[in-house]
Amino acid sequence: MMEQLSNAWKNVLDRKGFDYGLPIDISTHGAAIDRLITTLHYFMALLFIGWGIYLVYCLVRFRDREGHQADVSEKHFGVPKYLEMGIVIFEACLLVFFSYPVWAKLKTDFPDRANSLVVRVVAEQFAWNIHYPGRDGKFGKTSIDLIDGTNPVGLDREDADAKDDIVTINQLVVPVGKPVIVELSAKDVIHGFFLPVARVKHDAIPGMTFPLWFETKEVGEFQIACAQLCGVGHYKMMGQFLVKTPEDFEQWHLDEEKALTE
Amino acid sequence: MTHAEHTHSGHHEMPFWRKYIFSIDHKVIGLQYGITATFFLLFGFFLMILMRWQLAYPGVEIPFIGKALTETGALTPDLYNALGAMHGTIMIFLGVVPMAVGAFGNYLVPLQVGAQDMAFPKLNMMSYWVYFVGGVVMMSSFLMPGGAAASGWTSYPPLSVTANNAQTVWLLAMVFLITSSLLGSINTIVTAVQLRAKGLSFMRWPVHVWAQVATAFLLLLAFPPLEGAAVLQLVDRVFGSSFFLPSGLYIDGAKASVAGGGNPLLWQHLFWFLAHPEVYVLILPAVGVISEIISTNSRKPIYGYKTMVYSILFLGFMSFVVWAHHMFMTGMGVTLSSFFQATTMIISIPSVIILTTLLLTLWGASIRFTVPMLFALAFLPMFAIGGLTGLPLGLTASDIHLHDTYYVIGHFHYVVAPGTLFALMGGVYFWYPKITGRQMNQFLGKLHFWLSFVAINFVFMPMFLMGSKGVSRRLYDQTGYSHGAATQSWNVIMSTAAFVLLLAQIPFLYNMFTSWKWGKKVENDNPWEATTLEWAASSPPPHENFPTPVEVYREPYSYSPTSRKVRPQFSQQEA
Amino acid sequence: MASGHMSVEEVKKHTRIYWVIFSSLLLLTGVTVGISYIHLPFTYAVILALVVASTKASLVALYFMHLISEKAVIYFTLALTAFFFVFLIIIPWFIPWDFATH
Amino acid sequence: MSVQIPYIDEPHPVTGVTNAKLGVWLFLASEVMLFGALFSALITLRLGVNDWPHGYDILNVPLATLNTVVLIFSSVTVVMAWASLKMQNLSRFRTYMVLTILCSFIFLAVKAVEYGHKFEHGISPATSNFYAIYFVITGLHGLHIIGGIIVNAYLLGPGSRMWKTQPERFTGRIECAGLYWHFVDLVWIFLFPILYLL
Repeated sequence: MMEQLSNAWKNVLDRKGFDYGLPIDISTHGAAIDRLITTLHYFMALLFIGWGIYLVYCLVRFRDREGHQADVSEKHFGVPKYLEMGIVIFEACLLVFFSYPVWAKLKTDFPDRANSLVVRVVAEQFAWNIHYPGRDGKFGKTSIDLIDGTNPVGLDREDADAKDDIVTINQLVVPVGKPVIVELSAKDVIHGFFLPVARVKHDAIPGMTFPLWFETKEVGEFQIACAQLCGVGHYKMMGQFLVKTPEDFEQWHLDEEKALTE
Repeated sequence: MTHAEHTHSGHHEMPFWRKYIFSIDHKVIGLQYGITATFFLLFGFFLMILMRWQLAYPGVEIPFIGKALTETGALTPDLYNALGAMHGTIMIFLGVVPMAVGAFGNYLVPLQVGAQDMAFPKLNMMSYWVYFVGGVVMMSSFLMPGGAAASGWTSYPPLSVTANNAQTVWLLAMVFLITSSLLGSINTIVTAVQLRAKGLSFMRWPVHVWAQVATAFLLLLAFPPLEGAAVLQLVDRVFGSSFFLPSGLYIDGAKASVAGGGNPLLWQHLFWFLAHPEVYVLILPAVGVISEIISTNSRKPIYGYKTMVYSILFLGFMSFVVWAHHMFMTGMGVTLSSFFQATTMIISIPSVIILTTLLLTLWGASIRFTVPMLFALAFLPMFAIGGLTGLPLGLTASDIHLHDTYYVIGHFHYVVAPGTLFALMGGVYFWYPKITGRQMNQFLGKLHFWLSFVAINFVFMPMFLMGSKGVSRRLYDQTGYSHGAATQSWNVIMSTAAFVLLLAQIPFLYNMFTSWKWGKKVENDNPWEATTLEWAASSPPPHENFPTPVEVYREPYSYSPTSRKVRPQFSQQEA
Repeated sequence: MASGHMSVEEVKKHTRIYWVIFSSLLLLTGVTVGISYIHLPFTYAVILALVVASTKASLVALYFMHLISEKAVIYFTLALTAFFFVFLIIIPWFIPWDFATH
Repeated sequence: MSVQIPYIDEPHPVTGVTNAKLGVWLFLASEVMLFGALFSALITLRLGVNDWPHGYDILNVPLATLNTVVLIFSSVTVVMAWASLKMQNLSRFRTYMVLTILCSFIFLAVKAVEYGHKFEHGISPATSNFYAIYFVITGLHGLHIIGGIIVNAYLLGPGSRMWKTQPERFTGRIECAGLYWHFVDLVWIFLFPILYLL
């Protein structure tokens, strides 16, 4: 046991396998989020250290001792008032200039659907079903009555639009540099669609479909995580999040289409 | 004044079960709350130790007791989820709230306002026993086939509605606990407002009384919506309605056979309408306790008493209009999120003011490093960390990354564990001489403090690092994720620290029980030279607290400018 | 109300008011039921029903519950409750209906 | 008992109310929030579906109207019971209290007929969310009625012995019971149009 503990210490001190701070960011909007988080933490550290120094100073200077008398006169300090006002203004700035623009952009400034990859993500216990519209860009009809083990989203293959639709399980493949619009829903309980490296997170709530968007700027193999407790398999509800070059993506798409016709 | 003799004879006439079991004496009820809550706090802590073992050594058999829990001796994901849900529920609803409001509120508020008892003593007894029944019902869910409720303390539907029957028990227990809190809060408010001693105007209330009254209002007005929601979820589960179930659910490989048409977000709104004020229910009494300890042990008044009071009231008020910041990730639009971000930023202001006020009290003080003061002083930076880390969670943009990660866990645990719990432990050391007439052992107290202080930071600080990396909360085993595996070493350290923290409570418990009989006797009724009314009563106070009515002559926290003497509220002399 | 010390005459005056309120409540009940038989457009029906119900409730609260002459501490409690009640009752409009799949 | 709690029969000189009165109002404040949550749920459910039925199509409006009248009448009788005590008339108090309790039983009986009618047709909370919220709100309201009957019956029976020893305190109790009863009436005043008439 002690050995495991000392190994653990060695790992965290050597930063084996990770850096402190945020994970890498492969999205175009993530920088703004990271900037906010970093700024906030500098601000918090500054306040905390300031308070800390003050506290320690007080503890030393005003400790109870022989001949020391507390000063009970009604004092009024001006500094804290300015400090508090400063904090108010700073927080207001963070809200207006950092947080609001990001949220407004993500919620209202959607990329053009024609130039984006639109996918449906349907969460279930305990998997992520990814539904691609295929070449025609149109999702085929789906119905809850058609859902079974081989057809997790209930796609009606008889429908003309559905012929070229691709459905993958736990594998979200996107081309780098192209906006992705995700239509997020859930079949059973609430799940949390979380792409840590792309700074994307949203709850998938049954009975609702939420549009999200993001755009990647780096190729790589990453993970989809579940952020919301969804039951016994919550911890293993992970999917692959593959960002490919446009060429590789095209190849993958062709492979999937081929698999459909076979 | 023949009151005194009268009472003493009255005391002895009462049979044991009237005096200690079904007592209507607020002090006995306060102690009953305290003892029961201590049991639940330890039990909730113990559940977490089991979970921390699993997190540090996933799938490894738990030493000694593992085989008694499961076949393999390691936790199953099912059991892990159940322990998680029960840890949260027990700690909040059966541990900290009954301790802060039930024990401290019950014991101290009547004493601090100079009353002989609560306004409604029988109601007081009832609220304890309803709480007790709620606790028993909650614990009985461990005996249900399939284990205890496993949908998190938040019990989000549809997961909770489709969960096993233990969830029904959970909801029933919640109805009991809520009812108990409602009865208690009515009692606290009426007592504090109506039974004030002569001369005790509102602006002469100790900060602790203000904090308890504000808390009582929060419980009174925020809890009923959850009670309503719990009833709705019960009906969903027992009678098959669909308040929280939308149409088109597909669960367990089949279409759900319910009418549908409900909405899972309705539960979240009603739940957080309570659960956000609940955060302040946890913190406000702690602020009250801390104010008493800091003023007494720094030998000077609270800096800006009025500012403090207004901040507490404003905090309580604002806590009702920030709840949806827990729901930024549920499709919230720009307008609504801006509103809730703004209120969240606003609510941080009174918190900062309270902290500043307490810090400024130390300026020019004469600080006595007693055990309660150590806890109070530790509370300040810990509460600061807990409060500050709330900022990134309260802004939507940063919340995108941090929501539902370990960062959140670290944030609220800093507020509640080294925040509220430290304050309450300090409070136990502080008022122990009043309750028993004896002091707790100072050496054991300091040992308890330093071990706990170091260990608790090693438990919670790494959570911020893990959360920043994006490790989701409530994971049975995080090593499947690459970022989870990378930060797994922290789990080993945190779990070890949690175990040390558990060990650190042994001197505390030992101290608490042995000092009752063998602690050093206090020389007078006001051993800390404090200023508030409870120190006018004898130690321990008799059944009617003040055989001769007390009168209040001045504001609380008044000290002599020239000598090291105190000017208690109940003393006419200008020392 | 001025609890505690009221003369018998004062109480008698009160009791007369109670019966007047009772008749008004009966009348308003008739009105609201009557309106419901007209089947007005939904919005108007809601507004009218709520206006009548609020009037009735006010009469009960003001006269039967003596809120017309109550003490400040009660008013304070109720004002606080009313404020939070408003937030509670607008929750339905906080739900993002645009994204709901009917 | 030597513990003395002040202001149980006379109002506090500063706040102007007795302990019990403040307590009851605080309790009613929490009740407002409880029913508020349920009404909020009702609105949410209603906004969430397109085919919410009209109450007057599937519920029995005449019966509910009768109940409304009964409840309003009981509200008057309970306040008259209090006024009778104020006029030192215990026997008239008894008459009004008996009337109040009688009204409560009529209300419950009518409710039982209504429920029975629904159950006969196999209607339950699982049928639809309209019925679900209908059963929950009216059921909870019914429980409040039963609670009121217990309190009022106690005050009419064994509780009234207090009149001899502490008339002021007893009158205060009747006032508090009345406040609660008016609140139960008040809930119905909103519940009736919202569930039955819209």
